[in-house]
Amino acid sequence: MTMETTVLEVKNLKTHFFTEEGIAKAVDGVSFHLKKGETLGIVGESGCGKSMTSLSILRLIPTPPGKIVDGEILLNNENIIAMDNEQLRKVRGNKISMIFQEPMTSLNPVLTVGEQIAESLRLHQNLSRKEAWRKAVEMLELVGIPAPEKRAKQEPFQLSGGMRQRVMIAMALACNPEVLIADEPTTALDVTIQAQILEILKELQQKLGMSIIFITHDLGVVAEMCDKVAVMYAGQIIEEGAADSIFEEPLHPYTNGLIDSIPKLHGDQEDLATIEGSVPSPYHYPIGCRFAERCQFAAAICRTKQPDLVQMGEGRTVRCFKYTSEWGGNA
Amino acid sequence: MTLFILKRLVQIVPVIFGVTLVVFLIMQMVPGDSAIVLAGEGASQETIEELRENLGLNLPLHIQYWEYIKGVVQGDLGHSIKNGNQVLDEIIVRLPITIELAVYSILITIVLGLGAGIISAIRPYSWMDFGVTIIALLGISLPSFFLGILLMYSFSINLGWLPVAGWDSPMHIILPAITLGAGGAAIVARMTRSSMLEVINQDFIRTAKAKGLKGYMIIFKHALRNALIPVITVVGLQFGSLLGGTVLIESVFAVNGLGRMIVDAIRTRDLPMVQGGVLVASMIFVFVNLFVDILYKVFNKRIDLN
Amino acid sequence: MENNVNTVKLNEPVIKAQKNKSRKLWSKLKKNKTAMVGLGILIVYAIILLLGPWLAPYDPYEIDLANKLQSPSMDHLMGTDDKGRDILSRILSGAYLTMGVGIFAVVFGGSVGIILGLVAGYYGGIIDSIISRIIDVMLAFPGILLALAIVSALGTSLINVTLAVGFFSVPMFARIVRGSTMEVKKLEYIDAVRTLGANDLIIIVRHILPNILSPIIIQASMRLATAILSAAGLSFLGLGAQPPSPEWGAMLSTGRDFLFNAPHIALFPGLMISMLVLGLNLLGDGLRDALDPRMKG
Amino acid sequence: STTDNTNTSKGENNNSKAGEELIILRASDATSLDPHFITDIPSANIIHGKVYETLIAFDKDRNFQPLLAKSWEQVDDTTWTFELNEGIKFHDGTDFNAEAVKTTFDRLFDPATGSPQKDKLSMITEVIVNDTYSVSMKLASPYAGLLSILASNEGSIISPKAIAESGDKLKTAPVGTGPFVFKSWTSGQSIELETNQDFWGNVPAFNKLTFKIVPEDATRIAMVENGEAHISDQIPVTDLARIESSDSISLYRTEGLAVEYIGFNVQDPFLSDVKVRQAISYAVDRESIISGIYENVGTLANSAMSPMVIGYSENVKGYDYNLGEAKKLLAEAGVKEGTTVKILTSDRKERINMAEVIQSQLKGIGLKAEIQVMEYGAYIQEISNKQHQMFIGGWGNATGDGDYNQYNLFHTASQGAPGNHFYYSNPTVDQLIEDARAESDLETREKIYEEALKIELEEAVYIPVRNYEHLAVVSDKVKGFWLDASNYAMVRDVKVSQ
Amino acid sequence: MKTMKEPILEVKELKQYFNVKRDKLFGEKQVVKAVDNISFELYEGETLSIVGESGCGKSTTGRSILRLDEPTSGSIKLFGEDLLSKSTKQLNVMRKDIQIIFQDPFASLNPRRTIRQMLSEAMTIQKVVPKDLQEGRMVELMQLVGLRPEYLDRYPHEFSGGQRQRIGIARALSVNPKIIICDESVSALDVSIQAQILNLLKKLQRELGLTLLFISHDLSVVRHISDRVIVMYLGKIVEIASKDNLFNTPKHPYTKALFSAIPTFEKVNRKERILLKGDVPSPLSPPSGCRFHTRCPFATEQCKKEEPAMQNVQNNQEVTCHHWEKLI
Ligand SMILES: Nc1ncnc2c1ncn2[C@@H]1O[C@H](COP(=O)(O)OP(=O)(O)OP(=O)(O)O)[C@@H](O)[C@H]1O
Ligand SMILES: Nc1ncnc2c1ncn2[C@@H]1O[C@H](COP(=O)(O)OP(=O)(O)OP(=O)(O)O)[C@@H](O)[C@H]1O
Ligand SMILES: [Mg+2]
Ligand SMILES: [Mg+2]
Repeated sequence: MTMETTVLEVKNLKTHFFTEEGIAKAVDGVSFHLKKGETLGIVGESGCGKSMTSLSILRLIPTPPGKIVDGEILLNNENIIAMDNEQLRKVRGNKISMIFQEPMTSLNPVLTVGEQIAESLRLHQNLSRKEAWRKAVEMLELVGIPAPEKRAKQEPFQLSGGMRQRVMIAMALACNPEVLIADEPTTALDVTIQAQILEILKELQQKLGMSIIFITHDLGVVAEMCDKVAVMYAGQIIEEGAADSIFEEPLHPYTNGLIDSIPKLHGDQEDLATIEGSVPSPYHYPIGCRFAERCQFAAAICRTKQPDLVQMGEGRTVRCFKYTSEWGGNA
Repeated sequence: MTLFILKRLVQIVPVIFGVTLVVFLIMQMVPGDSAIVLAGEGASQETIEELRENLGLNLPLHIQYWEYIKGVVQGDLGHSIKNGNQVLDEIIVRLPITIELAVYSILITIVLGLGAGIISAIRPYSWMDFGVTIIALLGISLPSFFLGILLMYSFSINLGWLPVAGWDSPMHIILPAITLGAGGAAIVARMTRSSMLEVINQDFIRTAKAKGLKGYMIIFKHALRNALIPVITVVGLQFGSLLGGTVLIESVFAVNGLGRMIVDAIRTRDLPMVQGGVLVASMIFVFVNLFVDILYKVFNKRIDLN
Repeated sequence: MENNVNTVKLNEPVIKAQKNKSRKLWSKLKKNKTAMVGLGILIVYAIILLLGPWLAPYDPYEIDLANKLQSPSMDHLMGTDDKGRDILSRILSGAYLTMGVGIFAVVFGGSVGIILGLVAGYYGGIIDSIISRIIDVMLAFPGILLALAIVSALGTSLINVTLAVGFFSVPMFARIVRGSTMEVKKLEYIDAVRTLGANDLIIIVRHILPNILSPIIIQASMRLATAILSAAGLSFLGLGAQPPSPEWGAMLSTGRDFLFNAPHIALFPGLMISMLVLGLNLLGDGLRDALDPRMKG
Repeated sequence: STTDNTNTSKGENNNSKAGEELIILRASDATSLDPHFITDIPSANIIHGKVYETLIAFDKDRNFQPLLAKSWEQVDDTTWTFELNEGIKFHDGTDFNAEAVKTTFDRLFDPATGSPQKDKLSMITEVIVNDTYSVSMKLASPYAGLLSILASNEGSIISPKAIAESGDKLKTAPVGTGPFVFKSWTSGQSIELETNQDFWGNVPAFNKLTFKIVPEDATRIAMVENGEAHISDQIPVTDLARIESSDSISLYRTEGLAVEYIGFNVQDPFLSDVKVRQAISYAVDRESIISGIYENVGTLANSAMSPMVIGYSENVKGYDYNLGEAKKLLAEAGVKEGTTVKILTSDRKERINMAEVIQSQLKGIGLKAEIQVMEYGAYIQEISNKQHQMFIGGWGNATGDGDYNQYNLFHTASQGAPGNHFYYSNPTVDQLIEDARAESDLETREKIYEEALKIELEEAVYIPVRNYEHLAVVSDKVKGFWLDASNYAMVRDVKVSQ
Repeated sequence: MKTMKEPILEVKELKQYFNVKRDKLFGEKQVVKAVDNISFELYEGETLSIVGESGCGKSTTGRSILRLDEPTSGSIKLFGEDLLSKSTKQLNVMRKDIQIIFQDPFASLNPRRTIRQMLSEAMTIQKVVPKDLQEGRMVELMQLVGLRPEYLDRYPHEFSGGQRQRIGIARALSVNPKIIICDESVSALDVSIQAQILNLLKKLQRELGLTLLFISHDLSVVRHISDRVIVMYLGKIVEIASKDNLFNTPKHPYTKALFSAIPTFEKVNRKERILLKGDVPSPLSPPSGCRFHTRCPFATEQCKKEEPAMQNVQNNQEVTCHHWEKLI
């Protein structure tokens, strides 16, 4: 696998929602980069801004009330934020495609799923109507939908939840994108299908050198799929590093809590471990560390000052005072 | 679907009864007497009575109605009181004219209305939108009569491009079709705009954008299709009412249509003609609305027609 | 460590927000420029409606054949009509009549139509068949015939013309509402309220109706123009405002005989109707946006 | 334009070939083309003098002229004899002769025919064929108006063959002797006649006569102006200025037989007081109605008869506009200020306008007039049911004879639907009308009518307002057109230039 | 199941077929047999999970139980009363006891209603909480599902996917139902919130005897929460067993394949997958005999022809396979 060239680089991305109640800082200074053929997993608390980050990359934030207020998104060194509509259009669905989180509402309710897949093929790959349809059926078959010719002619409401999700996947993969953003692509899939999909993704990655941003809650999937993992919390990345090292040695207290919360397949537990407390509202984050309120290690400084990312060895960063000299300590 | 259509066709029977009965009763209630109108000035009381007798207007009401319905079932809509012609013949003269005019008008309505509505919806609150809105509102509050006369004077009298009125050549269709189409276009435009705005913020439009689709494709294929139900409904209503005839424009452009026929018949209290006319008009609406319902299903499979 | 799971404070906004619902709508509306223009127009109409007769510079009924068909001038800002009456005065005095009939007809026809449409669209089946066929018949029913029937049965009062005009709006609303209801009722969130045990009334009124409001708003505002015009059409049949009532629609149709030598006769009442409908539409657009939670900001 | 009309396509038709076809526009369609069933002028206009001819005819000055009959003679009080022209053929080839005349009238009288027109000729007891070309009519009583009726549409002579074949078909397919042969009738759209090339008189100079139905006033004028038609009658007064300013069309005006009046229901409690009626008569400024509403189309009417009607008298005059007198009479009648009175009118625009003006004039004497507009059918019903107070009416005087006017409007026997919507009943007047009917001396007749008219006016049964004037707009290419007093388009001598 | 009582929900021979468009205008009428003759019982206080391949009819089963789609045939008894014969009105009353959390959270939320409106409506309809106490209850519910109470006045589109899912959960909880059908209800949640919700459900179960019909594909979650598990394949139940029996001694070849595919980050536990071969059959034209035979490594001629009946393996374990005894 060649990993030299950086395909996508996100620098200090800030996406805010301007509403009557104030400004919701859904994404608040996110930076990461993605190399060719690499898979970046994004995990994090629900509502921490994972989806908004990915929507921002394709400039799909609903405006108003949302707006990308700062940052750069470089695709092969071209800033997506500065592109005009025509350039943007050529990126979307072609160079970067996206699997949306909620397949039911993200699919057009009145068009057959086959058509929805075929249309981007016609557009980006200049296929004829017939060829595109054939390819669409092929894609449906690829993602494990039985009787694809028949399913292609159905509307989304006639499909099961998992099938819809696979339709989204097929749609995103149809044009062999350079970058695939997959927002919880397998949440509704049973394990056999999930395994199959992951297999396909890996295969495509190998074959085309596709890079993937993989947003999921399933740490098992992350472990299996991703080279790198970024953990987000309250609009920021709080820990980043190679997948194996993060699971073996989580640094941030939040990451730790996450791993502890997973129900284990073996051995019985009555109650699962949870992280106490709730996520701060994106409308008013605390002044200090955003996790401080729920953190058992929180020190005085954590409540007054924002921690910066700390470099912790090769490709490993964490946003926590624990790893700085400023931390006073606390058991 | 076939079952659905069959069911609908069966429903025509009660519609026929309902429509004829209501018209019949109302015509009895309405003041005015076809015999007096027909006898004209100076006819004596006896003559009027005699006329009434001959027209069968003295029979008890239920018998009159029964006779009529018996005829309808056999495809006989009776004779006009006014000129004695077969009602069916009178309708057959006018129906093709009305249909032709309605079809052209509705085409204009659809093209202008959808076009304007889409322009409005793409950039809501732009100057374009505002312009379209104003024109549409003028279109709706300017009585079609005025528009008709205005067009007639501009294009026929001043420019001499088109004939003033009548129904002899394809050229004659243009002005009345535009006049009739314009009013509908106004409603369609407004309806399209608002429906589109409902749709345009939904997630699947975001998906379409994410696919890199061109703007017009997003609009026409993804947004419009989902916004079409109310639009189809108004187009259907419009089309139905055009087929039922539009008296004013038929008068202005001397189009020999159903609407004028019905109104003339009402004015002369020509019951069989009114019955026949309204009967045909309601059949038209039954069919148009059947078609509209089928279109609902075509554009949104989820809609359940049964 | 503090146990803060169940201690999230009841912040002020939680309580406040609920009471503020209508104020919120207003604050959204306020930001919408066109809606405000629309509202401005409507306020002017409201003033005319309430004070019109007192604002009129002349007696709106005073016939002065010697001064007929005068073009607008300083004496008669909108000119005089075919009987020498001051058009401005007539417009001002006729406002409450015109708008009253129009608005009530739309409200009446709209409510009946919306109810019929909701019921037909929601229940479908035989109920839909019955209602829809009745609507078909209503659509085909000639207006003049109904007008005549009403005159003979109920007399010529203004309420009756409202009824008649309203009657013809019923199918328009009913069909639009029916179509949209059929579409919306299939959505999953309707299933969701059904599982909560919501009865049909709740489902229809709280969940379907708000989601089909925008075609209704459009239809209502457009229908107003038609209602005013058709009310005038019926006055010649003896239903509704009788001459010399300064009803705008009637004035407008008087103008059709003078389109060439005195266009102002038709122009001003026509403009008044157009502007009224414009105001309503602009406000309606704004309202639609304000009611659409996705159009926030 | 092209003269070569061998390959005229449908599209070019609208630049009609002048000289070929004369196109006349009408506001409404005919109801019937059978003279025995026609009760309205618009229908009669299509056939009268065109498809059908009568024994005698009115000329431009409303004098009787021979037509199918070359001469006539009143043999005694109740017998008239007509000598017929020879060599005339009906359009179906049947010969015109005395037998045809008899067959025609017998059909009219036959109760089985059910003609609403038979009342008008009910005084004829028998039609006798003297010989092939001579026919006599026997009357029950002397009847002065006979000739007028015979010269009218009711007197049309129909082909006996057509009568024998099918009575009903005549409603849609008339067969007469006239200069035009019926060709087709598209209901609601047009009626086409072809020139009768074998016409016994002067064959008209064009081949085809088409009546097109164009309901909208403005459109009719526009079509003539644009050359799509040649003549249109039924022109609204509001368009006079426009027509006069146009350089391709002109206006044709002719005095009519009809009179427009404001009627009182004399049996109405309020209006039964003659003083009230007189007061109102004084309060109406008729001149201003004629100039203000009618743009001086028509003249001030002095009585229910127009000057064109046989029996008209110049000596009868209506009430002059006199508010003082009006107020005085009202006071005498004990009418309170602000009493309401209803004015009923049909939905004709001019009449509504008139009602508005009257309303405003009555305000001057403290009466509050309420206007009731009704659609024609309802209006007729209302006045036939005696439910009205004041109403605006008009009387067409179809035959142009005083009897048709006086008997139908004022005779007790005519109360209600036949025409006496005043519900007026005065034995003296009844007697006078009957006397005039029997009087064959014109001067004496006029005297009798004069007396009747005077009484009617004194009793203020109605307020005569306007003598009709018929208008037509005629393309400047058309020469020789005239409208007769009944509003019939007279086209026999028309020439259309290119 | 802990104590074998009368079942509170009894599903018998439930079938749910959908008509779909014909291929050609006069082609054969096509039916999707989404749920084809399944029967099971649900006992008070237990958690019964349904797992199975995507599209096998799990959601449809849930929807049919609530009569959101009218079942084609079968019977559903809630507390011994037949749901299918109830009028809408009676049904509405009974619905208080049985709630569903939908698989697509966003689609199941009315876009024009705030969370507050939704919750208070639910409580008002079923009259579970008087008006004046609703506010408190709503705040409580929000906290229970880990949402900030000030979000009550927001509209669904302002939430993230996981937040919406929790709104669905809160809504279902708001009427204090006895049974909740959870259709993939925690799948979009991050593990910590997921843990919180699962704990909550368990707590409610302990304290109030809540019964759960838990549809999920996440086997670790299923294992954590269930008492019994149903495994479905193409509209049929292939195995139904207590959790322990199922996870320790799966009998049906499909169940075995399913368990082998679970991804995990715990490296130690990663094992060889049984990747199922062959095309996945479509419910539009399900295979004859045993529906799994096309993909079953152990299929025989008998499997192709004969539909296997439900067989009892041991206490609390039943399986529909001809050959379960021969398989290890
Ligand atoms: N239209 C909006 N208006 C206001 N706030 C919004 C809007 N859309 C999203 N947000 C907020 O932005 C934040 C980030 O949302 P996002 O969808 O990115 O979360 P996520 O990380 O994808 O969570 P999940 O895993 O639950 O999908 C959330 O707190 C959400 O409430
Ligand atoms: N309304 C419908 N019309 C036609 N077919 C339908 C309809 N609803 C569901 N189906 C079909 O029924 C089958 C079962 O669907 P269901 O949604 O129950 O699957 P599921 O087990 O929930 O799958 P998933 O795990 O993917 O959500 C699928 O084949 C689906 O296509
Ligand atoms: Mg998300
Ligand atoms: Mg499902």
